[in-house]
Amino acid sequence: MKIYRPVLDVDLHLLDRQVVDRDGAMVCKVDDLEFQPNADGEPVVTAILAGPAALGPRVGGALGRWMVSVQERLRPSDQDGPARIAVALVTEVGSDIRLSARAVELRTHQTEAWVDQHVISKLPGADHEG
Amino acid sequence: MRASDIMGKPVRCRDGEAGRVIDMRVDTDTPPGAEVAELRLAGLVVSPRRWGSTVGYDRQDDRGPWLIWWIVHRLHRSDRYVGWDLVRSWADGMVQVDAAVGELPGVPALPPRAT
Amino acid sequence: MTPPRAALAVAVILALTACVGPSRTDSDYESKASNTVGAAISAVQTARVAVAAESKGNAPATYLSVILGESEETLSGVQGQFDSVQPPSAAADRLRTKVDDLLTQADDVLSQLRIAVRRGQLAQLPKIAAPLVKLSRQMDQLETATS
Amino acid sequence: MKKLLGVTLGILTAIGGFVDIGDLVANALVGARFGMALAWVVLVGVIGIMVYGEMSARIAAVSHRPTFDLIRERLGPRFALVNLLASFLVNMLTLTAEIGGVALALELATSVNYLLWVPLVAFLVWFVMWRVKFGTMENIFGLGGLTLIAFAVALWKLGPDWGQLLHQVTHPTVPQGEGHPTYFYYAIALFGAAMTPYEVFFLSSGGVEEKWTKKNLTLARANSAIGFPLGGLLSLAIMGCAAVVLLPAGIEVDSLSQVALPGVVALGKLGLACLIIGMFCATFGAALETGLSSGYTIGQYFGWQWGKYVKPRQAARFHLVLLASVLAGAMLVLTTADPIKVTEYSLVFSAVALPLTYFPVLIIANDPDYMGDKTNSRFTNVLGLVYFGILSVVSIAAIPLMFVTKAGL
Repeated sequence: MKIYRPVLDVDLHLLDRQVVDRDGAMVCKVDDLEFQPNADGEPVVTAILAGPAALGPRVGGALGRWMVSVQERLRPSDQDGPARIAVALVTEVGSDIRLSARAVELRTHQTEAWVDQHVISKLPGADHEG
Repeated sequence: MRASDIMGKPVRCRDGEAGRVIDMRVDTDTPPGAEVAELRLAGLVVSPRRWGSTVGYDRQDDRGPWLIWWIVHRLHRSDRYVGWDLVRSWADGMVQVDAAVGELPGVPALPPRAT
Repeated sequence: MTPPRAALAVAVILALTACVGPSRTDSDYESKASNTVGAAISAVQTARVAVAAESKGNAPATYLSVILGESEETLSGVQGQFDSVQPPSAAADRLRTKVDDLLTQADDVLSQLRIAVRRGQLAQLPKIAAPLVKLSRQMDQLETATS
Repeated sequence: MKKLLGVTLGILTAIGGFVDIGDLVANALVGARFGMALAWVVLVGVIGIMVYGEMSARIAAVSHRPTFDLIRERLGPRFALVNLLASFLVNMLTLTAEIGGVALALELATSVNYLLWVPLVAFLVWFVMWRVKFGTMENIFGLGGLTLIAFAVALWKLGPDWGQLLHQVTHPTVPQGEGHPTYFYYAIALFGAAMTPYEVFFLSSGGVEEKWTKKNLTLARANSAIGFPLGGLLSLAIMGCAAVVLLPAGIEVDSLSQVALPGVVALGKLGLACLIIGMFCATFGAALETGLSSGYTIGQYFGWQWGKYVKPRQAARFHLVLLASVLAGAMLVLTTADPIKVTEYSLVFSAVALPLTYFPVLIIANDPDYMGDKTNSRFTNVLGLVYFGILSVVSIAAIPLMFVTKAGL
């Protein structure tokens, strides 16, 4: 993982940064971060959290709660909470955050896929290079 | 624990409030034995003021436009750094710190980005 | 940053509510009359300049019919707005008749112009537009008198 | 040679792209009411858009991150969301005005009521955003907008007393019958027309769309450094025409046909043809830019895949927003709300929203994390800061002035 800095400030260097997949396709923003204790009990960043369920609490207020509840309503029953991107997938922390995975393989891609499948792909020329 | 469980939360020291958490500093080194780097929570940046922190001028060396840099610095000159080892708990939207406000050091400047 | 959103709401309201409201005093009524006449002058002059351009063979009929139609709309629009204001006194009543009289004449001419253009009788336009010279002069006087 | 061609093309598009319905209406309206007494505002506005246009272009070229992407990073999710809502609403208002403008231009050409054109216009705008390549799109409408040079020709043909015009520019005075509040209200509208926020969203996102790198920087700078001032001259020509023909006649501009009237008087049928083509291309191009901007801002806030450089299916949510915005814009025009009035309001609210857009740009342009060694020079920072001051004053003054003057009545 390329980081370029001995220390990072989460709000300055991680939160709200653009996450990009290995081919440069845009994945999501770092809406929140998940910490879990390591062997010595120190909190360590274990995952990037994305989607309304992660962003809502940070936006706060009625709008934030609404975001969360919408996600709660729309998410498939087998999924709970926000989408997780394990920190192991991160290859670089720069002006954007690069992953070793491809966007389509991640849970963050669900909404995009849904809109594509139900609206965009139905329109003529949706595969045409813009 | 999520970053948002700590960010923006009030920080209660033995002798009262030190402000709110405006940022969380993590070490990025690879610990002995491990083969990949880990982002280990090292401490919290605490400020009585929130404005201007996301701009990032408060922890950076001189940076233009000078006027904005100066204003942000004055707003944040009483910011404090709380080593994670001093944090007793972060339950119910409040960070309990095992120290007095006066004992807390200033915020160490961010080392510049290596290329 | 609620201002922009609040402002947007305000704008919509401003846009919907007509700019001519009720008026209590004569001077208030006069200034409304003056605004009305000013707008009417603008419409009449637009028509005159357009017709003048045409007579030099400069303006295509499609354009003329648009610009003349718009001038007519503007004029009848401001007249309607002005008439909806309650005149506060006898003096105001006299002013009202003066303004209305002028605007009605002008409106009539503009309608004739529009009709002629859409019938393709471009040659007639200068003749039809002739009265506008006198009318706009009278309007100018009325505007200066009321403002 | 090819490079030279590239530069010229870029400049030409910048000129044509500079003018939109806002500039057409504001400049003609102001010229007809105040003569050249507000010309200085155009100058101030052009310098401003040059300064911030250069910054956002540089940011896009060096860090490959467009403006709204960074607005969220620097303002945090909450404030950035408020910013997004405000910017999006203003942008919607502008999009509506542009669609109305295109329809009005078509009405001038055909004398078929503009409302009947709206559905077709909306479809075309969407179709171009859906199908046409970014570069092609830019060039066609930018170059088409160039025919607005007819305004400059018209002014020259009208043979005004240049000395007197210049005197109005250099010794601005509020004409009698006009109050100072009205004067400054229209100053703000003009300023809003020159520095409309969507120009920055579009410029920076466009840089990413066209995969700019440090190499393109000189080109980008040349385009804005030469293109914007010439675009400003075009605006002044529009103002001048109105000042020479409409002001003496006592005509107040409340329709696009009146904006074109001086051109008709001076150049006749050919002039009108050029103006109509110019107005069509300028407003259509701007409709595309505002339409895309609505997708750019939302997509960049949420981190979606956005842009025309990928297949629509790969940026599904982005294209959904484009579709929805154009539909909404068309609906708003079809409410028969006068497009010219909508334009005037869109200008004032652009002015209100200015600092929201430009502050983050100024900050990021100084951040070595993104810019490496390409951060702002001291000179740029001084200018940028001065302009940020101006923007803030304008933003605060806009709404009160709107009330005091009953929106310029």
